[in-house]
Amino acid sequence: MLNYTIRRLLLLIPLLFFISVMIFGILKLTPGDPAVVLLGERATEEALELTREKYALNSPFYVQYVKMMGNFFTGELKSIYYKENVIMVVLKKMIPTLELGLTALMLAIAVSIPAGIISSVKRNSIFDYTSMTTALFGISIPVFFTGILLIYLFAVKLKVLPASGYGGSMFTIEGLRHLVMPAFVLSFTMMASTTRITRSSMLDLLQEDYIRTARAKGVKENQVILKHAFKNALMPIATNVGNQIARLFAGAVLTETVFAWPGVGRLAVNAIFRRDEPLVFGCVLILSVIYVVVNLMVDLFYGIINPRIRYE
Amino acid sequence: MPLTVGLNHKKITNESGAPNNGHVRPADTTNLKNPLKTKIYKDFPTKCTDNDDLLLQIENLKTFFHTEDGLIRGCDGVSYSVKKGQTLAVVGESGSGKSVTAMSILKLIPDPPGKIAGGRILFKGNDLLSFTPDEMRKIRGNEIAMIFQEPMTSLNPVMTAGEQISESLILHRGFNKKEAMSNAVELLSLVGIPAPETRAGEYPHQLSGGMRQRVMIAIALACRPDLLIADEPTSALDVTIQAQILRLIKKLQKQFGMAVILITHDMGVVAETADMVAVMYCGRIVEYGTSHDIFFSPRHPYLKGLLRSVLNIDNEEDDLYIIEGNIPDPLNLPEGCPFEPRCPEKMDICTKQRPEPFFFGNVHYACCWLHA
Amino acid sequence: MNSQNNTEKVLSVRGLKVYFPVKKGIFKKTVGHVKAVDGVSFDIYRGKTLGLVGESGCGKTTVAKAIVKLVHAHEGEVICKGTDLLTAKPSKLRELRKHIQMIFQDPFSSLDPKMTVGNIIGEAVKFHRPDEDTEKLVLNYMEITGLRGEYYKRYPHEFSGGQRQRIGIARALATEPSIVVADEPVYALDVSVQAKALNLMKNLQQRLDLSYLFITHDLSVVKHISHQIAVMYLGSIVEIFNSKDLKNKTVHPYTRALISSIPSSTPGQKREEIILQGEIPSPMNAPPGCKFQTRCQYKTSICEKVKPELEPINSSSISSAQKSPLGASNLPPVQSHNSVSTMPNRNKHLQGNIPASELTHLVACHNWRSLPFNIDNLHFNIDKKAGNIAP
Amino acid sequence: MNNILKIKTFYLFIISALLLAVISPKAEIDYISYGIFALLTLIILLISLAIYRHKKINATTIIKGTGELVWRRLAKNRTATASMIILILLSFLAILAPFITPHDPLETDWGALSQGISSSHWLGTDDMGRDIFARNLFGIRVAMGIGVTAVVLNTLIGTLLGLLAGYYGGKTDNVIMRLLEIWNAIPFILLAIAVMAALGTGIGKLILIVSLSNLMAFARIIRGSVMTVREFDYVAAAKVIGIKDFHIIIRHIIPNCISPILVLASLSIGETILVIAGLSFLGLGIQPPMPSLGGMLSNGQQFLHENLLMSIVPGVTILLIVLSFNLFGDGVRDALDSRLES
Amino acid sequence: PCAEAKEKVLRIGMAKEPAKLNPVFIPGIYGEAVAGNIFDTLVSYKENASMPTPLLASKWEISEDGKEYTFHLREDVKFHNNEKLTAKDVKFTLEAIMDTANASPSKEFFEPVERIETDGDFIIKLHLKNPYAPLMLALGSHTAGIMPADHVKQVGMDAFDSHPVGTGPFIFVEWLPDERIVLKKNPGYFLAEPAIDKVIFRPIPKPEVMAAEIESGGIDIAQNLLPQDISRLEKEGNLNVMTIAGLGNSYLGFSYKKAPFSDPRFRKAVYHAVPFDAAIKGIWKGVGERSYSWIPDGVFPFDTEYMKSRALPHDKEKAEEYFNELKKEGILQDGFEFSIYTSQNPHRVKIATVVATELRKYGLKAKVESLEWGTLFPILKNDSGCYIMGWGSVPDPDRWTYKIFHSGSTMNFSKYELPEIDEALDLGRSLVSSKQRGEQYIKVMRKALGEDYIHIPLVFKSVTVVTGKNIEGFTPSPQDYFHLVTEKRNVTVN
Ligand SMILES: Nc1ncnc2c1ncn2[C@@H]1O[C@H](COP(=O)(O)OP(=O)(O)OP(=O)(O)O)[C@@H](O)[C@H]1O
Ligand SMILES: Nc1ncnc2c1ncn2[C@@H]1O[C@H](COP(=O)(O)OP(=O)(O)OP(=O)(O)O)[C@@H](O)[C@H]1O
Ligand SMILES: [Mg+2]
Ligand SMILES: [Mg+2]
Repeated sequence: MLNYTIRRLLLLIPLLFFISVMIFGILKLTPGDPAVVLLGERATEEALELTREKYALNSPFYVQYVKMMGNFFTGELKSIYYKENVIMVVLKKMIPTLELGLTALMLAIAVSIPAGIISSVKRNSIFDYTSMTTALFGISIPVFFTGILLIYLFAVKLKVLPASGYGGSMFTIEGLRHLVMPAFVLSFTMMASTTRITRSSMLDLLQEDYIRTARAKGVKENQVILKHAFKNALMPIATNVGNQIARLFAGAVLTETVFAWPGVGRLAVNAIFRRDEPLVFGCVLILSVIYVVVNLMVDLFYGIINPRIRYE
Repeated sequence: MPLTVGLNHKKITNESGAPNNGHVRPADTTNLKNPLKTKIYKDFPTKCTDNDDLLLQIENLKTFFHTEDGLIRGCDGVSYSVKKGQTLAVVGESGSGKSVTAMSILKLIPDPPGKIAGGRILFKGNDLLSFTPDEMRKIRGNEIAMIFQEPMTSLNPVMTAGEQISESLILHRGFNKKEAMSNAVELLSLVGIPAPETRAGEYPHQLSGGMRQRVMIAIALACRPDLLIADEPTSALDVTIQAQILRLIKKLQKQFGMAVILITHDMGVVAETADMVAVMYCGRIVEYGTSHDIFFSPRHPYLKGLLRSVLNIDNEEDDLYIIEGNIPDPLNLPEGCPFEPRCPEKMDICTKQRPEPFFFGNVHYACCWLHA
Repeated sequence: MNSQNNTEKVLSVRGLKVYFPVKKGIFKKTVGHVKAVDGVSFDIYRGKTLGLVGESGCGKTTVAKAIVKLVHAHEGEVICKGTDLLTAKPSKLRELRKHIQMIFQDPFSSLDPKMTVGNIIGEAVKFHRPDEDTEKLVLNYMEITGLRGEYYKRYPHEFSGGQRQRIGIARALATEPSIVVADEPVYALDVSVQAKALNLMKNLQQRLDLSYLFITHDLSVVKHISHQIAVMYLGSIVEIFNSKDLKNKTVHPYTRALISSIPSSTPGQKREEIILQGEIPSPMNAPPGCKFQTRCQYKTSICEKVKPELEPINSSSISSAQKSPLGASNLPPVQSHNSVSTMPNRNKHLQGNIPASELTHLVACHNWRSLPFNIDNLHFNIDKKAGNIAP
Repeated sequence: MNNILKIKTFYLFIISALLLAVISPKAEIDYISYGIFALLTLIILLISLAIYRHKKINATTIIKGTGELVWRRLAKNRTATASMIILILLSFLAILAPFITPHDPLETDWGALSQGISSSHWLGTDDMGRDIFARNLFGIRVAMGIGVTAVVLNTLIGTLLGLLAGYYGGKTDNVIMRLLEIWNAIPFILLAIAVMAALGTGIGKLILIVSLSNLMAFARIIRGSVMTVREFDYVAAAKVIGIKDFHIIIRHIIPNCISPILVLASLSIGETILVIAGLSFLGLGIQPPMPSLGGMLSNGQQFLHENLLMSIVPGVTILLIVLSFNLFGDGVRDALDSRLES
Repeated sequence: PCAEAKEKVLRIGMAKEPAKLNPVFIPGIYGEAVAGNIFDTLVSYKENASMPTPLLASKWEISEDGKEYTFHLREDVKFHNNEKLTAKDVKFTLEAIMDTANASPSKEFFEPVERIETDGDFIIKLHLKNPYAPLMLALGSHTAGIMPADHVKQVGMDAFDSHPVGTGPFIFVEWLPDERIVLKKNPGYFLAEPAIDKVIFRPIPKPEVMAAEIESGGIDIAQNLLPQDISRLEKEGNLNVMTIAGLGNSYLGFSYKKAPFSDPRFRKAVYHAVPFDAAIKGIWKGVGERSYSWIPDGVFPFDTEYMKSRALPHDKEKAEEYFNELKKEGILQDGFEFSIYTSQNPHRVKIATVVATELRKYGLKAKVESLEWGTLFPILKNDSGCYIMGWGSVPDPDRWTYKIFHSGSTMNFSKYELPEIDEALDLGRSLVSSKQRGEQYIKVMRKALGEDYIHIPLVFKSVTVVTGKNIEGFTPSPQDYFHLVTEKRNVTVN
């Protein structure tokens, strides 16, 4: 397990190198001039040239890359737009993103795993049909459509919730009020896929021979399900949830757009549109690193629940 | 030394009427003067069984599977009985319903598609089919235990061997975790696993096939059941390991006085271990008798063929005997005798009517019109 | 039918070694090898069957796979038609492939479920005999293996295990091989179906003059089909003997234990019981010296140090063996008479000078002479006729 | 009866071919109609094949190919059948759009802005006086066309990578999977935006980027099943016969990995359509004046008060398409489920 | 909490987040709108968009030749950091704008300034190279907000951008990008103590979301709303809806150099082909006025009538005729494919869509590419052929025309190049008399739009602001600014 962990960690280094090269490559392929964006519509050619000089936009690509990487690691890579250290910019935006994402995730897990388990146990019952239909809708309905409908209903018609925006920390009333709709919309999709995964893996596992063994031992039915089957089902569920967590850091661009939520997703999108090259680079790199690291953690978590890996 | 564990259990449950874990055995409350019993004996084939020794009696058991393609009669009117401490071997080709019958006893048939469609399973005189799930649960692993065919997949991969053994002890004996675990270790050494303390902490994938099967046996024996159902416990194992496991079961059976239902398709194993033998074909018992009857005076053409086609090292024949044809499709069984299409001695009646048991002596019977 | 006295070797295996690297650690370095096959030598004669028995994991399948080049052999030679398969050029190899075919253990996974029976059998025909009428040939092979012609367009899942195994056999035969390697072909079958398959294989052997390498762990099966039996333990052959000698004349303690563990066929029959304790050790860290020592009740100090080599058991060898008990060369060199060219002797222990006719019974055990059960079994009057056939 | 069915499907086939010939010059985006047409034809062919097979089975009852088995299961699954019918219907609606509605989806009518349901505009008009129903039909055409094309591409690329990685293993496997991991690590939406920003918008680019989105999932699953299939004895048997790797892959590996590929492909069509709609919603997908459901929805969001139809119609349509594809995918999965096989 | 409850907070929704708050760097109106409340300028156009009124400068003199401006500063003004405002701050600020190193977007407005000198602490003199009429406008725009010289030198220009310090009615508190900018009141403001305690600017890019926010009370002032939302809010009557004429023009531009756009017949054909009147009415609804010239009605020179007469009516036959002619001459191919480039402004995308749709009827395959500014700008600069853009904010004709039509300007996306036009534009800048200047602009407009049809002017968007009923004293500004405290008003929240 230790070896495994170390090996995976070592593998991160080349992985990150290639990721950074790729991001940089895409960045440089992108037409558009950061200087123009920076200076706006009234900028003179002279001023543009100066700005390009200032941000080294005219030097050869590899020089730019090395410089960018160097700056990134020394914490000197500054966003053109925010004029602040890229890492700090991203971290600040991470707070609303995490508030939204984690709330949604908690909600999703709290609902979907029990629902999935019950559906699998009470297969073909009313409950099963209802939850599976809901889940099917969950994966089929575009988040922006749900978002629009909710805004229409709760903000426009009923006027009980704010239409959009970030209301401050989620531990304040206002913050919470702002969080409700986007968190629900986001969690709906997560819920749907987790419920489906839970149900299908539980259904698979309930067919296993060792479940029959447990029953033959006289283990109580709920113990059979929770202790014997669910413990094994944790692995596919962990993959699914892990993937969602990893994606969650990248923000839910669509949800954030619909609800004007100031998260990492919109930060990255705006950075791309604004041609804020350092920020795009730093932001995407950080997000990719987080993605890779979270995936690694999921794999390690696998190791904890799956003795086969633990004792490798 | 390890034996004391098992013996203690027996004492707790059998002698002090109300066991300390508070659960009352159905057998204790309902005695053998069950009104149903006389009726059973009337048409049950094993006419002259000594009643008091009777542990399990299956009568006309029917288990059907309602599949997409149609109805499969997994076991179709099976009757047999097991006496205390006896070994009943159930033999037959693959798909003949051996496992289905065994699983029906514990009511472990997957539903859907399976359903027990009729018959009676009397265990110590009580019909298991009338038991509630909760009552059934108390029987399972406690009074009737089962060992499954596949040692590779029958153990939970995320629980240690020790945990899996101690689970039933905690359930049925009310042990706490520590007691259960130390008992589990003793059970492991009882089934002949070296270094049981370390093995108890290991996960199934760390154990070899033989060891897993031993762990399965340990699980089954944990509560010292009265009846052990072993469903092809050795067919996935090597010859040498096979012999070890069979010997172990025999040894433990003697020690604990268990009855064993041994399901197998290996006539050699039957010859070595069985007191009684039931030969199944297409969900039915075609011949039933003592081991001696079966081997030395087989009556049913299927059994005769089977015995002739068995390979063994004493057999010097060049060409092996072959039962022609294949087993029929379980979806559309022939109307009459299911063996009729392959039978070398078939008669007109065989196609039309299902044969009834014909007795040769007290217990030995065969379902074949030849002996009508 | 060929003559009874045919001693033509169709396949010679010499010093075959297959090691699988074991990788561990952060950089997945090779820390050791699973010595799945560790120096195996035998011959297969035309029209005869060599049975290979042994416990699970002893390397039987690996031997088979190495012979047909499904796994890479570390060392050794596999000579067929005068060419070493292991070093043959790809073009030559393709030519040779049709002489050695394989039948697999699992009748369910060995047939492509997406292909019809006709295609499965026809694939080989098309590949090796592209000019001939595929359908006709396929139907011919189906008939030989007892499959009805109307099965031609059916899919494997419509068949029972026994029928599937016939399809597998038909496929193997379709290249007109001289050697068929059968890896536990009847393992997954029911008793009565097993008998059918075995009869079929025997029948085919006689009709087509095939040679089999028949792998199994069931001694009663192997006894029935083989002319000669090789017992394998942990990657090495511990004993090779004539199948008629199985019951009474085997010498190695492991062979004896295997035989005694077979359940008797009738109730109440007493049999000698030598139940082996423990399980086969991992091939990764097999003990030095005799590999069987961990389970052998007759172990002596020499067993821990020196690896026993196969040595013949017969009157002539007894005397020579007594003179120089160990290290004697055991297997004869490959004869050059049947188009097998003399090959470079890469492995020392392969050198030797025992004529083929004397090859009857070989054992790899230091103490076989002193084992208790050998006292009455050891009759050195080898049946000349059988000895000549070499099974 | 069977004869009639057979003839019917045959004519259905001919008619749709004719229809295509008639429509294609009219259709603005030819390859989309071709894409849809291909899909439709494929479905119809499948149906006719199934009927044909079914007929044969009725005759002999024994011959059962796996394909037929799957089809039978699929046909038995009522929700899957319903979704299939809906999809076929939608495809027909999309293909026949110019005949179904007299309105040009692009035609603006400044005299009839943002109207409700009426006899001339079945679902009303949008803020520029364009007929919502017509736009919706053309939107379906675009969504399904692009979705299916992208998934087909995605499947092809993913399958190829997965095949190579799974069959050859070792270094090949390592390189491919590492590269995919890198590709996968970059959040897709950002990647899409960056690439679209880099290459400009357009249907071709949209298809390209979307078809590269799900590579990891495909490659991983296919690699897994190839690795399983690779170990089966029938592959060994083919090797023993001497058949070359390429032919083994073509003849044995691919046909036996087709189920997970099909399942994944049919399940990911819905997802892909959602992604495309999402990109259009962000203004990055299909460019106006070409109607797109995501774009309509994003536009409709501005008119929630005035004309709810403008968001409800495209929203519900997306939902319907994706839902049908998902149901169909579920059906395919159940039908191909190996646990139920044989 | 009790004190907080009484705190008067004004929440303003902005369509876009300001890019910069350092006046020297501010590139557009959103920055100006916020900076206008933090900084003060020498003169003010806050209340009267065409005439400067005193602000930091209590009075000023302009020399006869129009080359020397003298400003007398108020002496009671303090920066938010308690430094006193002096002439050196003004000098520093203006020089910072003119410094090439700062690359200020407003630099060109100060191009004619030769040097700046201080005369004591409170007098500042600007010397020009040549007379330059729009100078007062340049000084009055928020990009010329006066910064504290010492402070800026200390923290640096860039850091000042994220923590601006000015003299204005509100003190900068915090800026959470994409979330909000918070200002608190400057109790010692020299005009009056602001009636509001706190101002929060929230960027809300989606207009429909903005409408929902103002409706649900999430913000107090909303701008840039969609026409349909405006009319609805107006109808519902819970909010104040205020509309004034705006100064921003949208136009459809063609390339002067690239065929077929360079052919006047093509441009005329497009003019005839598209029903601009109906479409503009349908798209902008109430919030815009059809434009015929670049110079709006309220700004001199007043030539709308003539320009209107030169507009071409929707006439399919004429369009057909022109297109056929072009096709015959081989200038235009049937099925010619091209893109109409435009920004992501929803109105512009729609009108572009209409143009594309209509042109399809004549066998031209036009598609709309709406791009982000960063991508769009390089394309437009490279002569895109056909585009829809907009421009303008300050009420002086020079602002619209010079950048758009002068051959040396980067914003001349049409690559329009005529010596007479360049000459007239240069003249228009340096003349002092409005009448004389006006003549030059009339000339330019008539030639470029009335004869060459190099652009088709589309619409002057009006400015509509919706406020809560509890907001008192607020009126919209034509430039979309938020003027909260001036000598005439002090916006408050009840
Ligand atoms: N879950 C199930 N669904 C449908 N049919 C079933 C199911 N389980 C068993 N059957 C059918 O019941 C019949 C008897 O099966 P059973 O498993 O008892 O055979 P068996 O004698 O134990 O064979 P084996 O030697 O292969 O274990 C078979 O025809 C089988 O197809
Ligand atoms: N590809 C491989 N990589 C590593 N080890 C292997 C591989 N194939 C086989 N082995 C090891 O080689 C040894 C011999 O395996 P092999 O399959 O030849 O045994 P076998 O005698 O055929 O056993 P069985 O009776 O179970 O089929 C085993 O210990 C196995 O674990
Ligand atoms: Mg069974
Ligand atoms: Mg093997």
